[in-house]
Amino acid sequence: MSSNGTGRLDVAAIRKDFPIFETGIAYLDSANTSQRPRQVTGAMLDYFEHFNSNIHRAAYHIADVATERYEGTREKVRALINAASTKEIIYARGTTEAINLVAYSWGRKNVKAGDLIVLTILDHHSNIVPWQILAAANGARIEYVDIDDRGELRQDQFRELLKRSPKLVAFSQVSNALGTINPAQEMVKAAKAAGATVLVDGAQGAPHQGVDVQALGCDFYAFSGHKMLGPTGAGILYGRRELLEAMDPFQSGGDMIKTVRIEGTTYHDLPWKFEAGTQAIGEVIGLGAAVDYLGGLGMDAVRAHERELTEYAYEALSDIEGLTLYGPPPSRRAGVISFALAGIHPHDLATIADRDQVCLRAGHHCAMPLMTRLGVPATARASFYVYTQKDEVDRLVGSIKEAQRIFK
Amino acid sequence: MSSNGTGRLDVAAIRKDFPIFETGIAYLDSANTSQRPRQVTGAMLDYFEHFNSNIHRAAYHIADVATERYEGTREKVRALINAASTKEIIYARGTTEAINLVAYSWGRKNVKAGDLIVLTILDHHSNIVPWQILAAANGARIEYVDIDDRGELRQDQFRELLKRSPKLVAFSQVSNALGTINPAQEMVKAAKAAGATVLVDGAQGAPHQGVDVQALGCDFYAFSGHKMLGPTGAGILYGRRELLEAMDPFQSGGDMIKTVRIEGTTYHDLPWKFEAGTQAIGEVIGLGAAVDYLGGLGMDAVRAHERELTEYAYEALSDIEGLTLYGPPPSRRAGVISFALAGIHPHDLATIADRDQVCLRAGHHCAMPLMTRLGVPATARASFYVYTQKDEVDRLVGSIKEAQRIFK
Amino acid sequence: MSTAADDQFYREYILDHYKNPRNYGRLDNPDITHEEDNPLCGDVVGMDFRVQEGVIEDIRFHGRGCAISQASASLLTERLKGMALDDAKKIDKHDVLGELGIQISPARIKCALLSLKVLKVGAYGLADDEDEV
Amino acid sequence: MSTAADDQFYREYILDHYKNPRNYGRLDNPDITHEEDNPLCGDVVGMDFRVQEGVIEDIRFHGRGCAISQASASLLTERLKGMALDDAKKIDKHDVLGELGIQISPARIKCALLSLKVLKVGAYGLADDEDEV
Ligand SMILES: Cc1ncc(COP(=O)(O)O)c(C=O)c1O
Ligand SMILES: Cc1ncc(COP(=O)(O)O)c(C=O)c1O
Repeated sequence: MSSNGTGRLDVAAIRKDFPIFETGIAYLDSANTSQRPRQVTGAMLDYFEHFNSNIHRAAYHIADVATERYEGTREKVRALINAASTKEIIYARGTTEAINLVAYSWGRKNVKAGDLIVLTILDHHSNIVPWQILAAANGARIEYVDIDDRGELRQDQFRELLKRSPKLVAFSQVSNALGTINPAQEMVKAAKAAGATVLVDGAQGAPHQGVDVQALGCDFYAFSGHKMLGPTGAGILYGRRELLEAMDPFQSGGDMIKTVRIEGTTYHDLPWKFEAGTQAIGEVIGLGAAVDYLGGLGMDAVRAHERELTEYAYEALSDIEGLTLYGPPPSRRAGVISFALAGIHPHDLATIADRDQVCLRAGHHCAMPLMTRLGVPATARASFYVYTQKDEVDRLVGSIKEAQRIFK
Repeated sequence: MSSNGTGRLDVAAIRKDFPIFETGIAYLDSANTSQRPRQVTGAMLDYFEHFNSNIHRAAYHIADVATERYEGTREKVRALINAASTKEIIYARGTTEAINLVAYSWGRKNVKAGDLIVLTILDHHSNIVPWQILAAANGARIEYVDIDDRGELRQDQFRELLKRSPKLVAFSQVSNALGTINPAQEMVKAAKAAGATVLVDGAQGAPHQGVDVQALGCDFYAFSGHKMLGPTGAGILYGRRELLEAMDPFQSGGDMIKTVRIEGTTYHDLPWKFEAGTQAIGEVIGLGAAVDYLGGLGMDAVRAHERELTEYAYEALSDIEGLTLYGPPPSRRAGVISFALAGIHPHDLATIADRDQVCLRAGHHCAMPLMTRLGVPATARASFYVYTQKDEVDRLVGSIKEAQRIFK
Repeated sequence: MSTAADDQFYREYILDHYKNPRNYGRLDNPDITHEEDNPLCGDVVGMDFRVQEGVIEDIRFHGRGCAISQASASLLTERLKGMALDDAKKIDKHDVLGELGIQISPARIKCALLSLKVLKVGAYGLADDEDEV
Repeated sequence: MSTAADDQFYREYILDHYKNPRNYGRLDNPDITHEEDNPLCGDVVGMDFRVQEGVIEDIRFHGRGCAISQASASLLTERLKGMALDDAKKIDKHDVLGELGIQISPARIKCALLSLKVLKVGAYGLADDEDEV
């Protein structure tokens, strides 16, 4: 793992940590899920082969080690996003479970009939459907902030909606479908000033840029380990302690209790109150290794690398005739490029790219309301991460041209 | 992996598949979590290193492979427990999440004020607390079936409770604290005849004996992959299709929808309706390898091996002065032995055993109501699995004698 | 590593059916009309049938989506035109995939079979169950 | 692999304090009385204090649990007896663990510190917060 001292990533060195690249693929689907370096799978294997055991209820040495590593990830994550305390770091399967936890534990209790929930048309289904279900259950209403022609949220409309004193404002820091980087800090500030509780979906934020939840000022922040070099099965909900303390548990069972009696039960302290049953121990340990890996690179270098690549790709794609790019200019977007080709369906393009081992996403990107808004059933999407190199973008361009030749 | 043709496990050969035994530990805590063989971690590594990608939304080859392997586990699990269809096999983090899913999705809708829920004093917290929370939310009552002096459920009392037409009956197939094997099939039959919906907590069942959910006749059956040689992070809820179809989703977000619109959302078909967001893909693939491994051994051979070991251990421990055994005779229990030593707290015993690298559990085993019933704060517990050998039981006996020498 | 798609994936005649769909459009007063979509990828196929004495006298399809879904629909209408409904009922997924004549990756199977689903559900009222197609 | 516990884990004097606890029992009309439990392992420790002019004149503890929790309580009462409350407030976890003189594995730390928690929460009303002990 390395950035070479100049604050630039040494991508060639990085790629050596990812055995999957030996297969020859050009992987351009990191916004979907990232690849994992040997350091991450190694940390998991270390657990499975040397101290595999359940945590917390430890009565022997290897369980102490497992507990230490498992809890150690919490401090690493706390430091990564600058939370005030590890009590505010809750493990979840991913962003989706983290948001569902809030929708159930905070939402069911606090959102009342007639309350307003403000979402955005850019949001991922995981940050829409839980609120739709909550709104239907509790009789709340939802309004969606629209985008302008560049795929950026209409801040004027957002401010208007805030005047109606929403109970909850939830939005993604970065759009997974268009790459739009929302002005999260300003939006949180305005929403807090309007009295709202604010959840930021950081699934496409935390993996790609430095995050400081205290500076951001949000109440909840959710993200997925599998999008940031970690294994599947482990993600994070950050919540402000005050709110978490006041919330009821979400799932219940082993390990999240203090005492269980026939007459009733008392719950464990934070953060464990929200972690019922045997957790994804190996996966949380793997996530810790992923955070270390990113820390070794430096989040600023990560962001700079993606920005450079995005500019490169944006320019290369702009040159292609019949290709429409969606979303803002490269300076205002993360490492995600969505596009369409005249006369060629995204699925057909993806299939043709697949013949060249170019892994491209085609579909609605779990953002159907956005697709409806854009008036397209689907787009093709290329997305980048720390291991992506220009050569892979070139291969994409080659596949696009091949598709145009076939469909000419 | 092997049983040697005579239907007996070849434990020496099996142990070679588990790198952790090279550390020299005697692992007697498999009821807590099992060890994982190379075949399981290998299947996960294969995913991470060769076809690491997200599933279902595949537009390229490696994602097809990941999807195939991920969905392939569903068929393996279906066959393992003889479910009628893979639509009835829902992935969850483990038993706890599986039970919570039922408590939320089935329970919130179907359990009404005044309804009776029947549990047992043998149950694990994960099969108690979700129902306590549901009962409190919906105004239902809970009754607990007591045990007799041998730690077996009082069937007379159970039958009496059934006369009161419970809405739900939930109990563990095998007690994790005492090893008691409940007469699950008869109990389900009686409960169904009384009109109840029946959930069987199979966390200590499925890993240790053949299970046929259709013969069992229950509505829901929950178990954890990490207790059956699989990785952490993946478990199973089986549900009868009819009930699952009628249930609302539990968590919501990406992948569990058909269409999402501002005006409302339609949900995906079974089983995906209950699988929101990026799943624990690598872990589910690992679970598939674990099911294959157990299949290679044969569940009858697994059960026979554990029974033999349990008899051996029961006898060895019975010979120790000042040692109290809890629970039924070995013929009626799974590979779990709970006990206490006069004058020596279970934690002190476990700490002394740990000096000999003997991994022993001490505590309430997430069964506080049972501990209260037995009148003890905690017990020591040894539990066995396919890789456990008599030598490890002998080492336990040695540690017990050492503790008695120290505390004499 | 082998790739999912055969080199012949986008054969000339599939592209031809995609660019020049046969029997494309609508019928006035069809005896049967049915539309299905594949919400996950946005493909849509609808068919109108004119049936006389148990025979499909005329047929039109409409829709939008990828080359596979649209070419598959075009090919299917060619086959169905003039066919007895009873024979149409015997068409199964192997026939449809065979006619496409290319190797379809699992993720694209639904595209290829969407038109068959329209036939099955629309023309002879099978339950809309994934298992059945 | 090293084991968590030092070979001297169950030193003679810890076993002695466990089997022959000092200051065990209750006080009549104590000035302060407080009990804490460690629900996860079932250990219980309670203490009664008689305080005069800021000095702990007498002290008794009661409880049940493992050797570590009970010996630690017994040792702490020996230390507290006759001590000014102000000095007692300065006792921290390093003192308590030092007095035990053995290496305590993370899982057993709570057992070792339960009596300190009784002192802190009971005798000078600290919030019952894990962070504080
Ligand atoms: C913006 C955004 N939110 C939420 C999610 C859901 O994350 P997960 O599937 O890991 O739960 C994703 C990723 O799919 C995403 O990109
Ligand atoms: C009987 C029983 N039920 C439920 C559970 C909870 O399983 P998990 O922690 O994997 O969710 C366990 C294991 O701890 C158990 O033994």
